[in-house]
Amino acid sequence: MRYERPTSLKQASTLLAKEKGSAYVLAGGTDLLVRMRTGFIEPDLVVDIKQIPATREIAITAGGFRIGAAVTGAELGEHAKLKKAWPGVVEAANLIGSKQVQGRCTMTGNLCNASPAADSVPALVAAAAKAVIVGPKGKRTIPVEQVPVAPGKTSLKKGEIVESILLPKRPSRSGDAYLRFIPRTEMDIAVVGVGVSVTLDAKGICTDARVSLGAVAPTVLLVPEAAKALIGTKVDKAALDALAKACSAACRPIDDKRGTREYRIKVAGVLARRAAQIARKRAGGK
Amino acid sequence: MSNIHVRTKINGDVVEYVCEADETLLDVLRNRLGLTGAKEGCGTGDCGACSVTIDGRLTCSCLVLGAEADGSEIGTIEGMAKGEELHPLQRKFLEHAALQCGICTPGILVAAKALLEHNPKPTETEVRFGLAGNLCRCTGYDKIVRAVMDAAQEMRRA
Amino acid sequence: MPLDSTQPSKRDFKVVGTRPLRPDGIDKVTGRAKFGADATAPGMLVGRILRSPHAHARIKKIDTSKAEKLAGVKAIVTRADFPDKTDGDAGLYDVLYNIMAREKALYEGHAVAAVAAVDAATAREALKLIKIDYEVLPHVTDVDEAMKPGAPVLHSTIFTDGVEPKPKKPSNVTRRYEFGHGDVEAGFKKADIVVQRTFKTEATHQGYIEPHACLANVGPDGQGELWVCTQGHFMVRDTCARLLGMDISKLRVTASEIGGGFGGKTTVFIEPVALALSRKANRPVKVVMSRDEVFKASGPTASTSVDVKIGVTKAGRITAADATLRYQGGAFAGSPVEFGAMSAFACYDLENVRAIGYDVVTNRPKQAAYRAPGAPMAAFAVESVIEELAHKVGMTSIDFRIKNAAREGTKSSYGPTYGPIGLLPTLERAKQHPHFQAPLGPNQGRGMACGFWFNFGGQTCVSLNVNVDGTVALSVGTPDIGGSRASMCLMAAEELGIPYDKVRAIVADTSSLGYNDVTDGSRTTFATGMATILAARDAIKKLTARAAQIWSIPVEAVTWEKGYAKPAGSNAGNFPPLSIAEIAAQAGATGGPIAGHHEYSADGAGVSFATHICDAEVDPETGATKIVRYTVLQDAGKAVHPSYVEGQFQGGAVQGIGWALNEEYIYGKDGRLQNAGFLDYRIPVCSDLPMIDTVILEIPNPGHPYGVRGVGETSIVPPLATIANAVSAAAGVRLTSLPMSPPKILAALDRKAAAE
Amino acid sequence: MVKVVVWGSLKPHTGGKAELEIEAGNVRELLNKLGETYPGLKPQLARGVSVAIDGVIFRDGWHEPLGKDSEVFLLPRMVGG
Repeated sequence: MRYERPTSLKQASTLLAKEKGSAYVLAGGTDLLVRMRTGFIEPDLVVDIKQIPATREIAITAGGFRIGAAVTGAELGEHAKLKKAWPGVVEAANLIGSKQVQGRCTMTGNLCNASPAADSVPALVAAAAKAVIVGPKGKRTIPVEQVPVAPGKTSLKKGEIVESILLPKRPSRSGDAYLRFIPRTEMDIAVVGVGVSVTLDAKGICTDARVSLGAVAPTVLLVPEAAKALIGTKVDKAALDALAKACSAACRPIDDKRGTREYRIKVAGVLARRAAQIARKRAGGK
Repeated sequence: MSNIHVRTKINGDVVEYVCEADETLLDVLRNRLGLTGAKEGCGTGDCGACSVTIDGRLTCSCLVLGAEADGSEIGTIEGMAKGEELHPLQRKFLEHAALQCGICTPGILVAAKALLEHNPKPTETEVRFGLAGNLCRCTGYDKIVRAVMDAAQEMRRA
Repeated sequence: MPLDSTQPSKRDFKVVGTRPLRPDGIDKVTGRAKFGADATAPGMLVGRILRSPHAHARIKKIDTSKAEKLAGVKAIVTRADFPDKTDGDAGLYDVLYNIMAREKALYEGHAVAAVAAVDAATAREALKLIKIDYEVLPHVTDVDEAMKPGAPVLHSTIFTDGVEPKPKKPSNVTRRYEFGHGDVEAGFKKADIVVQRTFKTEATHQGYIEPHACLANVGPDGQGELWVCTQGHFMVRDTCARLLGMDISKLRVTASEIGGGFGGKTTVFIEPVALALSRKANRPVKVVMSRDEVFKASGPTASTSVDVKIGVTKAGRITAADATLRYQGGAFAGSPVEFGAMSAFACYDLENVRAIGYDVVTNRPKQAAYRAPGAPMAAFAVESVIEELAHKVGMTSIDFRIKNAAREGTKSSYGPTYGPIGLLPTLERAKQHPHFQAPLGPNQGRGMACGFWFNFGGQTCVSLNVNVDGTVALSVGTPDIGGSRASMCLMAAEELGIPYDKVRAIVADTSSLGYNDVTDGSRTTFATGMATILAARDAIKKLTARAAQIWSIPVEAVTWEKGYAKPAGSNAGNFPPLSIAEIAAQAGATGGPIAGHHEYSADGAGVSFATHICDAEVDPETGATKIVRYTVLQDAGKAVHPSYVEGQFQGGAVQGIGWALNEEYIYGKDGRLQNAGFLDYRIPVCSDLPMIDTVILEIPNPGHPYGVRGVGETSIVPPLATIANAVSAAAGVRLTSLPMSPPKILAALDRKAAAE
Repeated sequence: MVKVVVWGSLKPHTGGKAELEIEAGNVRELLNKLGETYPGLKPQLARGVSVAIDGVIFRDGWHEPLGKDSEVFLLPRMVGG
């Protein structure tokens, strides 16, 4: 295996593009090293992108926030403005692994690992986040939900790297939340994850919403029907019931070591209801 | 396989080593540098026995490549006591009998130190969540939590 | 064995019962303590083991030729390197078969070959070059499935023992056990209420944080050294020497610091393999298991299926109790079902009782002991039914248990009549405990259960050397898992009348001390402790004789009091008392070094009881359980170092919490373990738990000079049932299958709602 | 003569009896006589047994005396974790 530590995205992209064997991007490494250790992958090249300045910063832009690919969970949690604007996203990112893992892991890594159970991804999807991708053919920006295409597979082409994640600017009276279910209180992979983002009007009526589910299908799902259940309502009991129903209906889960099909379908609705209530409260609703 | 030359500071001392590209920092510490205080309980970041700090951030050294540490400052359990003087956490762990077999102890001490640096006055719940990445199978954590809270109190008074 | 019958209860202790710092403490908080994987040797090779990917397969051919040619490979061993030297010892043959597969691989992870190479990468590469020709066979991993006619049979040599007539066809049931007395059928006829249920528990792992590790060094002269993390280095020595055809005296085994065992390090796995590799390579070889290997190829506990039927009168007296227990212990005979059957009803005073046990083999790793082996699963089933009966007769959980509790004079369910035992005191103390009066919140339920364990003594040898400055070096042969060196120092200091810090205890290697049984069976503080006390008494005898020499008076004229030799009376002479240091300073002139020894087979450990109380909260929408409060009450006989006694209570309870709620071996249809890591084998983390309250009762054990009783194991017996009772109370539906994972609880809640 | 009780599933080897009368003064004599009188018990005796005398379980100890009125039980060899 070769280890490279380029200082620009262009160098990184070129290294990845030229490698004839298997090449991987290393940011936090909390997934990559586990996969190497368990023999799941045997890389020929690992490109560490942490020396590339753009990957290390959280920038506040006219459009919102730009979060570099190598920004760690711990750094996200320490960024007061980001936390205030997107508490659900930061919470979700901070749920990944332990304090030890938080010191290294990144949202971009979480996204590119393409696990359907990734904690930060439903929150990012609900937040309408976009991924900025740099590659041999230049830059492109796509919605985050288009990055993972199947468990462990992304839409990135050879030589492409996610440089950063963009979170839009928040309209007033907006709130987001992410909840997951795990059997223990920490250290588990989500059995079900739900991200909800809402915007309310002055009367507390939901004018915009996005709802996303994790661990209930091969990829993280954006559930427009669930959002529809909220829009135009005060996110009251009837709306929450409809939301829960829409979420459960959208699930296409499997039975596995972490949970049963029935369980995931049921709990997706329960968590959606709870997450929506938190999001509503954060948006200033009652 | 080409070896990589790495220059770091470990517990304040300049340390240079050569490692393989796919070698973890944990393996470097244990097998190349003789710093066996960090333990491998799982190798996958699930047990915290290999906890160290890198540039002040708590991390599992099994999830970091040795090569990545170039230019970093690493803190391990071996650097926790200052000469003869134990860190208050080390002392309190002994006083409270917060260890039985002791395999998880170095990792827990490193994690607890990082926790208290971040939050000098943690509640029981904060201690519990702060140490959730460190598995202990002997104690049921009761005496560990007591020791950390007691050390925090002593450190605040100091 | 004969013991000075000091009245333990009346004894006034000076240092025993205090809480000094442990002697190995500094090493353990500074990272200096050397555990299994922390040792190195000059010229050391890395050993790696190739394991079967199949749950059950005939090994037709092993081709190592390519691997042998790889540069850096120094030795390869397979079954051919382990000829059968077990001489008809069936148990030892199973160990041999388990450490290296022979004609068949019997479980996923079964060792099939091993390599020693110059580094880990080369060893890994070499494993890939070993070609094994497998004929995959049908497999079975579930205990009930394995008992069915037509199930894949693992061994053509197993014909169920203990049934009449002896079966003519081989099966997976190795043995049937039966315990009990009275007439259960007649007893059930007298019952007003009968509850009968079936329970299942999944296999769990001891989950010690330190993977198995050893460093072997064997030369062509047949002499060898082994550094190893184990609960019993003498056991490792004797077993390895027999398997490899070595003289026991030529193999010196040193116990490293041990990073947890809980029973899982009471046998050998990698050790004979490392020795064989080292012998073949003529180089030191270190073998360290990965966590994945620990789960797949060490010794988890049994999974079980248990039927329980208990009848009571309206007045709340049990009339009959019956249980059938089926335990699978992996690919070889020896699940702990007999101890499950013996202990199942041991807490109760029963006229009519029967427990039948079946030991079953399946395509899983060979089980090893886990803290009170076999008892927690039986207690889960029995105490769940007991709780249900208490409610049915309209009594409180605790009063029902008190009414039916075993006491002195009760004929135990496994046979013998109890002497003085501590069950009622734990129950009565529990009844008074504020935990029982505390109000419960919404969705919370309270449960309790009792537990029993045998404990034992075992072969023990201790050496106590008095140094010239009067300090004491104590050599014991039982590895220290949870602070036992501190306890030994306390007992030696107590007996000799010197301060605790004047005694230093070490765990001596196998060439420095006589044989010691493994640190297991809650025996160390009891048996090694008693040997320490008796070795100290032996030293005192010699110190007294030396004092007599110094004073030139007869030995009979010297007495020993609180650390000093004194003239027995005014007739003996008027000499100022001599301290140990003063006597030791003259050792050379008065006959040479002064030492005390004791070697014996310790018995009289005394059975142990505990009562646990738990409050659990169940989220009715997700089935998630939170342990809100937990209290352990247990008899320790005499707590030598109370902090470490509390630690045993707390640790056992929390392992039980894991077992009850989340821990389980999950097998796929392919017979492969799906969760061989700490990510999905979910042991409790710090944030899952409340503080664990403890109450130490001290009802002296007449079999120990200080009244000590083993405490290590009993604490894991009640939790499964305690938590099941709490969760069932919170959920309003009886849970009968462990772990009570959220999907199981939610499904039970749904079934309840559908029924209502 | 001492009365010794064996556990239920050993009965096939003792002619269906759970309670046996054996002439033995100590544990060693008891185990030897049991093996001689009931050869079917030999494999179990070889695997290891414990003997409970008046409520106290002995895992080792040939020399442990057995009184005429002693309550004696044969039990599986104790193990622990």
